[in-house]
Amino acid sequence: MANRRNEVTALLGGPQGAGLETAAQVLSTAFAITGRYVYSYREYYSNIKGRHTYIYVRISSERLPQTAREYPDIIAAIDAESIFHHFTEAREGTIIIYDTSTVNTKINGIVSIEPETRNRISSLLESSGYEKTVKGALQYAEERGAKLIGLDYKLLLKEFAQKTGKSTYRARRYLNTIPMAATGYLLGLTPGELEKGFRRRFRGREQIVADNVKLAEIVAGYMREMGFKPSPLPEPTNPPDKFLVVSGNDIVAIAKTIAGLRLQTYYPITPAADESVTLEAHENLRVDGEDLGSVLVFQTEDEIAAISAAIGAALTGVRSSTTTSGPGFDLMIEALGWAGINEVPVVVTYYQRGGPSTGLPTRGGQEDLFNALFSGHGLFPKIVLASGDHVEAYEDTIRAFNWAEEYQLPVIHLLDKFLANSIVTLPPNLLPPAKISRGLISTGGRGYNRFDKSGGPITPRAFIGSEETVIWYTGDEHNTEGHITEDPENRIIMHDYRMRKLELADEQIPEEERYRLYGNGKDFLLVGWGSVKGAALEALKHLDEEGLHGAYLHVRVMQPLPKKAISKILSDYGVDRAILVEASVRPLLGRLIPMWTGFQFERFILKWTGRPIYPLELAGAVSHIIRDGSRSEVLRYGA
Amino acid sequence: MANRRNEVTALLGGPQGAGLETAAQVLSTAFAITGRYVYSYREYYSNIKGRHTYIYVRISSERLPQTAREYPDIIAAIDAESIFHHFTEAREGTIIIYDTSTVNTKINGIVSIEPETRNRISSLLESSGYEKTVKGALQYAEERGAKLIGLDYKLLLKEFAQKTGKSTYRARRYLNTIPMAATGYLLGLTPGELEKGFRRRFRGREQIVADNVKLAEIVAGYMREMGFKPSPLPEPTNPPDKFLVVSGNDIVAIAKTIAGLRLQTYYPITPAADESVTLEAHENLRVDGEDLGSVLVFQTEDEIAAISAAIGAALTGVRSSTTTSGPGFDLMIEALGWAGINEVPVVVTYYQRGGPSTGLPTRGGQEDLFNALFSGHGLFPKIVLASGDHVEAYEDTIRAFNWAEEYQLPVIHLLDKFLANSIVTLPPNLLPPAKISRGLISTGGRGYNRFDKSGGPITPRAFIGSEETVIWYTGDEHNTEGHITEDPENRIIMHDYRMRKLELADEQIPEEERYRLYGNGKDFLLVGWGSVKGAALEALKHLDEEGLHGAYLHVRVMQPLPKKAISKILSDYGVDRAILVEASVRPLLGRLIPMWTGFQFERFILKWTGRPIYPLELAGAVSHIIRDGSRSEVLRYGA
Amino acid sequence: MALRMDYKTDVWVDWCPGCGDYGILAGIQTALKELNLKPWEVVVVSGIGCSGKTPHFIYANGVHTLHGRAIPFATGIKLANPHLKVIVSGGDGDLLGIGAGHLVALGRRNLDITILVHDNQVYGLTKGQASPTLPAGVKTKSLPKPNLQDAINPLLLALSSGYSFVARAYALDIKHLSNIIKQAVQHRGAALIDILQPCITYNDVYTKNWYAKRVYKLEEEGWDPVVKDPSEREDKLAAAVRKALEWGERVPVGILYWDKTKESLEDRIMRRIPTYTEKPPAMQAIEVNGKPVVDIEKILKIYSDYVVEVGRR
Amino acid sequence: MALRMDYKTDVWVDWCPGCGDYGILAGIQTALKELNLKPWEVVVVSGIGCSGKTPHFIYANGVHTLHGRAIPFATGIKLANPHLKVIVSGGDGDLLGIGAGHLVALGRRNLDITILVHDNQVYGLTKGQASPTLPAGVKTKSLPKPNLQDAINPLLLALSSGYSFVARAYALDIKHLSNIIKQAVQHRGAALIDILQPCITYNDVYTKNWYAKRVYKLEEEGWDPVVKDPSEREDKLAAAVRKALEWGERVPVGILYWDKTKESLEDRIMRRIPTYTEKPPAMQAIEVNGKPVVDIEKILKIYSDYVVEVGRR
Ligand SMILES: Cc1ncc(C[n+]2csc(CCOP(=O)(O)OP(=O)(O)O)c2C)c(N)n1
Ligand SMILES: Cc1ncc(C[n+]2csc(CCOP(=O)(O)OP(=O)(O)O)c2C)c(N)n1
Ligand code: SF4
Ligand code: SF4
Ligand SMILES: [Mg+2]
Ligand SMILES: [Mg+2]
Repeated sequence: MANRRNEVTALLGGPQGAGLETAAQVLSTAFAITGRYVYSYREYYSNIKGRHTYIYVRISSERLPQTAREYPDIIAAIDAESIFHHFTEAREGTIIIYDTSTVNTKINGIVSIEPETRNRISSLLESSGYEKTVKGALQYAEERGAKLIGLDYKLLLKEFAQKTGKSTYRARRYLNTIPMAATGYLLGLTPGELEKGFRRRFRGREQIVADNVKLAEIVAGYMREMGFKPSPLPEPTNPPDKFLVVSGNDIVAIAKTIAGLRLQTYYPITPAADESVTLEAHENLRVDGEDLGSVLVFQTEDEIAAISAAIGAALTGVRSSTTTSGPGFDLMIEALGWAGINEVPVVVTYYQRGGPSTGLPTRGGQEDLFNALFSGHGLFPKIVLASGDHVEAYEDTIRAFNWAEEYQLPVIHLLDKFLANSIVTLPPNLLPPAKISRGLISTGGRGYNRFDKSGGPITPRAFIGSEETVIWYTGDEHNTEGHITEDPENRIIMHDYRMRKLELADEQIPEEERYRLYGNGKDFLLVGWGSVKGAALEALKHLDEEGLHGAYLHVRVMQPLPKKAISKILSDYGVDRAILVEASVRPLLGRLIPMWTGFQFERFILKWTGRPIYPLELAGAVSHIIRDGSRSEVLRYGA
Repeated sequence: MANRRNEVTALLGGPQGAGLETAAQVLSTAFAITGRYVYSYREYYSNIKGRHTYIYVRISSERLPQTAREYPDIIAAIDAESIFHHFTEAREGTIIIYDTSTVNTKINGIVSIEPETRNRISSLLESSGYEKTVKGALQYAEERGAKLIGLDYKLLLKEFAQKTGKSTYRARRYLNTIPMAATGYLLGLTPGELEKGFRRRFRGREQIVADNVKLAEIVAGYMREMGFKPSPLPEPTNPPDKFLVVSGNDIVAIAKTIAGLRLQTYYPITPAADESVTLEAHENLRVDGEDLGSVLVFQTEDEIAAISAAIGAALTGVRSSTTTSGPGFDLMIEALGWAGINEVPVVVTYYQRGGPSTGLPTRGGQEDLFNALFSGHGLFPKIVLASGDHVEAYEDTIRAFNWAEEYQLPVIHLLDKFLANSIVTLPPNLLPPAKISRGLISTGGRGYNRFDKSGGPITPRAFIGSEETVIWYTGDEHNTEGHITEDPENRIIMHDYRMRKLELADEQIPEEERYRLYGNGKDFLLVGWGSVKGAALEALKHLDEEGLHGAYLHVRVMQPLPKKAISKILSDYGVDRAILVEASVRPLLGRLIPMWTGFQFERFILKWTGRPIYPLELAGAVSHIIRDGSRSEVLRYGA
Repeated sequence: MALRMDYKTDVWVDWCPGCGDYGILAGIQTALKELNLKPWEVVVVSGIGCSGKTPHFIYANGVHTLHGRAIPFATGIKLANPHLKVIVSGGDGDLLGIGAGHLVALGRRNLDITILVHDNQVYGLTKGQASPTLPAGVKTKSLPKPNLQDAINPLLLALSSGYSFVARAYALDIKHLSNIIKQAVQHRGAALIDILQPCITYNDVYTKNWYAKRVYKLEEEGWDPVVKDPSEREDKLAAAVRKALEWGERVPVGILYWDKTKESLEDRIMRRIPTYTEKPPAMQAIEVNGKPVVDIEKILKIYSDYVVEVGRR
Repeated sequence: MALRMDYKTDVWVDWCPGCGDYGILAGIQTALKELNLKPWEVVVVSGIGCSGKTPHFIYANGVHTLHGRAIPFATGIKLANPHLKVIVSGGDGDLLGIGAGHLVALGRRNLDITILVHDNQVYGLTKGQASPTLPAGVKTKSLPKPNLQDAINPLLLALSSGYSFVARAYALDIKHLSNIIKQAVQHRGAALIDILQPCITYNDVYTKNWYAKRVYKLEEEGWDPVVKDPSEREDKLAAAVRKALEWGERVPVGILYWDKTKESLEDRIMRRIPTYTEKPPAMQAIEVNGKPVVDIEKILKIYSDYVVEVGRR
């Protein structure tokens, strides 16, 4: 097994509903307790039970990985189907942990695999001359350098059942522990460390902990007997004293609480809903007996109601937001225009998933950029920003609320499924201290006019409910008091002043806070946004080692776009070396940039399978473009 | 009165609900019957009764005017408020017809005028040294060359009441006839001609016709007595034998019927609903006893239902569409994505109005271009086209249905309030013969797969309900049968092939059918779309006369944009001579073009008061830019 | 502008002369006055339509929202600041057509908001198309052909959705109407008043004359709508349903159903967030000199279940 | 694929083992089979959710639409081709939450569509949040805290919206269920069946056990739901409302209300467009060799009111 640079990636695979997430959590926690950093990412079908799911768990002794990585070092399969989905990911040295009782399972006998996938894999096995069984797949991998570790899961469970006095039926529930424990063993986790992981996951349920530990010990004993030696990760250099273990959804929930969000509305949707669930579970903000307030999380009847209620709430002065993904956002568009014309600070957290329509609802993508930027009839200002990792998501959440209030407009915070479903062990000190800026606020009073523009585009904002203050709002064009007027000269000012707020933001927010340039190699420039970041940064390093020295331009604020800086950087590299990278079937950032700068990209790396862009495939594509003169590359890694 | 070039423009103004539309219709019809061409355009508040409305009626002996024109030759006011709204539009020779019994009416006494408007007009009168009364306003105009024709409307009505034996209360209902009849008199309409107008408007209600004619005679007699001489328009040169008198809404309804639309869904909204009302009124397609079918018009509970039902209907093979404006379109976005991924031909007729949000719901604008182009999560192909006048609206409606079926995708047909509410007398021979092309159609049968892509991106389409054919559709990514699949390789093909249909359209539809270049002067190039057309073409002529020779690039298909041609033309003119003209607070076509061509505009003429761009103000702005070096101009004509 | 306790604004009321909306406006203003509510404690929320303009004519906070969305906007306002009195004033198209889903949702939540339905059987502001309360076969003067679709009964819908206060009133009987509004506003829970509102311009079927002959007051016939004990609920509800079906020669107005025993949403929230009404979302301090009240150190405690201590369990 | 008259497809049914949806699927398939409908004459329309996948498992036309929008899609299909049998199969969140407005609208229209509500009290596919049929205070295992919002009663809502066929069934009694589906599909008008559907994964409150003890059949107790004459409508409706309120120790299933006298929307359309069913929108020829059937010459006749002849009146 190749422990590349103090780190390792294990893939755990199995059917949905069989405890794979739990297994990954336990493994991650156990490593975190030992001071290792973990980045885990899950792929799953839009299904509750039975379809295939898998998790890449990437563990490092050195630093927090910035992304998941392809070509796992260990593939640990709960079931036969997992082998079929992943055997092609094995390389020289990859360890495959599998259930020996499944070796004769035919791919055609697996009903839960989709016909397209089945046919594809069958053809591959057939054309490469292997049986269309687990055995065939394993041979394929073995002949390409994989090391196979077969365990008889049934037998192990039987032993477990006997030792714990369980029925075989009940014992089967612990199936997920087997490949996970085997992985832990190989990576040098001690039984005590693993126990800590279980204990944390099953807080207070000591029997379950004990059972799991027992099974893990059986597995470890078995592996030891079979002669497999653990190859532990190096000891962590300088580990933090604690980790915040958070998904992308979780870090946003936390950042919102810090930012002062006190009312969140939502309608369930993947991959956004978990953020609200996290917030709700921590709704009472009590610390050491002190009451710091509460966050009201409210499930509405649909997304139209979610955004409308969030806007209504914002009128009373509370920091409010709603969270959704594409289909829900589509339904929010009309109300966002209302927030725009009424200058309401409201934050929409928008997790992109695979579209169009229901599309690939549990997969990812970056195709919603223009929807966030340009949807809505009539022009109104909004700020759109996008985060590339957990720390950015944290910072951007707080920026979103501040900008919403400073410029009195809706802010769309773009994230995606890749980030939402990545769980990291975050040392809290990576999170910079938060500042809250509420913009111009007025206590109102008699004679207060909500849309008085005599002082410029931004009117100090009073809240509905302020003493002696009466405020009107309307979605119609309005006068300074907020009453309808169709007067053309009033229109000229009001409509223009609203748009000027965005131009003001463009002047006031330094461009450097809206993008970041990583690296300074001159051979190529990758241009991307959001979740492209992790893969791009890692690809830079790989390419560096291969002698190709590049840089990565990471765009974080899409509106107002830091166009001067982007324009400058792009003209430094030119059309032949600037490569647009996006998880999209057709470039979007690649159209946005010319819109504002005139720079037309001619080199593209795109991926739209719904799976994340991985670092090595990205590095490979860059090298094709720069070394082999390819103009555009389509990525496709990932089951 | 300056009968410029065989034509004249009369402005009729009065309170909503007082019969102004009827008056304009009668006048227009009367002129049409005499073989004159009429273009009339109405402005009105979002109000049912009481607020000010006005209509420009532009009459020509020569040819159909392409737009309304500012600086009317006659201003005919029903009430005092009309004078306040329009006295500044008078120029040397403008005739103002007003009610002498209102001269002492103070602007402050008029409750229906909005405070912003009142203050603005008051200030103007005050600072120019006039009374803030009708009299003051009239003096203002008179001193600038206007000719005043005061009639005592009360007295006229009294005489009318006496002659017809009506109560004064009932007689007041005919008030609207007075300024109209006076206008007709001045323009040389004979009582017989006017009577024909009345008779057509009040089909079968002979008493009303007779009463109106009586009142018109009284008015004419009075004017004659006062010494006003008619100044008739020249006889028409070569008039057609009939006119189709249609608004923008009507011509679309007619074109849809020809195109084969047989099911239209809608939810009422200004300025779209009238199209459905027109269709519904002609739902039974019976001609000379022959039944040619029917058009079912169905009012849904909201716009989400409207688009969903239209899509559902399209699956059965009917040509279906829905019609809306901005707020309704916002609600349709999610379902459009469904149509996109399911390759459903459906047409959305989208009438832009003043936004954002409810905005200026009865006014116009061109700010919804990006909403039509880019809204919706996840990428899917759609064709977006926009019409600039009635003939284009007719052609584009038919093209929309053809393209929808040929490329199996949603087509958005953009129009706007300006066109919707312009009524023209259209010689039917201006409408080119229609061709219907339904694209690839299959009769289905056993083994039919709706998304079989083996023959390329476009699969022959069978309809739900076809014998022995079973079809599945889903908003999820799907396989050839229309069943859900998340397989990454299937995704690569399906998602790409959908987008390729748009690229195919770009290859197959000649660019020349997607734009038009008018004129060939090299001094400047106006670039615009939609309702900019009429004003631009007329401005070209004015400027020509002033020695500035330009051209107008009219973009008709915004997606796929005819980018090669546009790029070429723009580079011919260069940034200093290419001027982007748009009814928008910030340029949109002006951002779309750089997105695809890299050409960045530096000269802009924009208008966002909700009123149309008028030819003379446009010509003035062009001259400022080209002669005086101005970079951007904001237009503001129109009450 | 000085604060005005007559609840009138300077905005010109641009409804058609004779429109029933004038009665509704007066009804609201009278109720607010008699309840002695401060203008800044009240929020009138509307959708789009003739009815949608109402807030501009009332001197109290006014939020004129989107077509069909008055209820969700109002929901956000009320949830954020439960001390505000929130009244929704909307059209029948608005609340029962495009907004019907929200209307149903509010009922089942029983959040303390009062809904006033301007029931004129037409889409007024878009020129008189049939609204969801116009029965099939009826042809108002604004329709080219008789109505194709059938009517919804707002009272039945409210009763079945869980509203704890359901009434009908007549726009032109301002005293009776304002009285019902007062009681609805004081009621803690979701209240709906279906207000019969003649549209003089487009609806020549359900006119003042039509109503004048038919409307009678429930209370004058001894109707007792009040649920005083949960055990009475079913009976009272079933009786109210029957009453709601009455429409023709006689049209009842008054309070049809009034459940004083049902828990409101606010009550339920308090069970989970004990400080909710004392410190509602809108009234919490979130920062001190730009520093968050809840900083990362506090988060580590609130989110202790997300913290893994290295070397420990 | 050959045409299959068992209404089964090759698609793997990926619901959780033990899910009540299996019963509903079998119920639909059985009903179609017994009604002897051709697969191409039937369209099963769904929204999004576990329930939303149903059409893929049925060998008949299937349209898996958007969350909450199955009814409007179905409406378009049915209006365009009234010869199709259209069945909507949707989740409780789908039809009663986000889609409640459409559900109400269909009722008042009485268009001939059958609605099957997969009533599992949760949002299955998004991992068990409360759906609009989960009562307040109930905590399923998928909820972190007891439900804040109260439940809607689907039967009450259907009754008050104008459905002419309203029933409840139990997913696991396939024979009884399929029988009701058959009658609903044959009924000409809007039909709704609320199907109690245990969600084995997220709902540990309303389980098979819970239902097994409580469910009883209306018809076994002599319930007569049928309105045979319009004069019976009010009584039958009021009785049905009372019955719909029954929930607790006893849970009735069966047909609650069946109005055979009410005009369907199709009937009303025929009054205006006499050729509607004979030549519905989907079955009209619109062109001959690329030439429109209705060309501009014909338009000038159909739209004669828009034509002005020069020199004439
Ligand atoms: C999303 C959307 N669709 C349509 C409209 C157009 N619209 C404006 S008012 C109105 C109907 C008003 O009818 P109703 O709610 O009954 O109010 P009324 O005017 O009768 O008081 C409609 C459909 C809109 N503003 N927004
Ligand atoms: C507009 C929109 N919002 C949210 C979702 C996410 N979503 C998918 S399934 C579902 C709920 C399903 O619940 P239900 O309708 O009760 O069906 P069940 O899964 O219980 O059968 C939701 C909210 C979506 N697909 N579209
Ligand atoms: S149209 Fe009807 S509802 Fe609207 S203001 Fe006029 S009378 Fe009132
Ligand atoms: S989650 Fe519930 S409803 Fe969905 S398939 Fe599983 S058991 Fe059925
Ligand atoms: Mg109404
Ligand atoms: Mg459900």
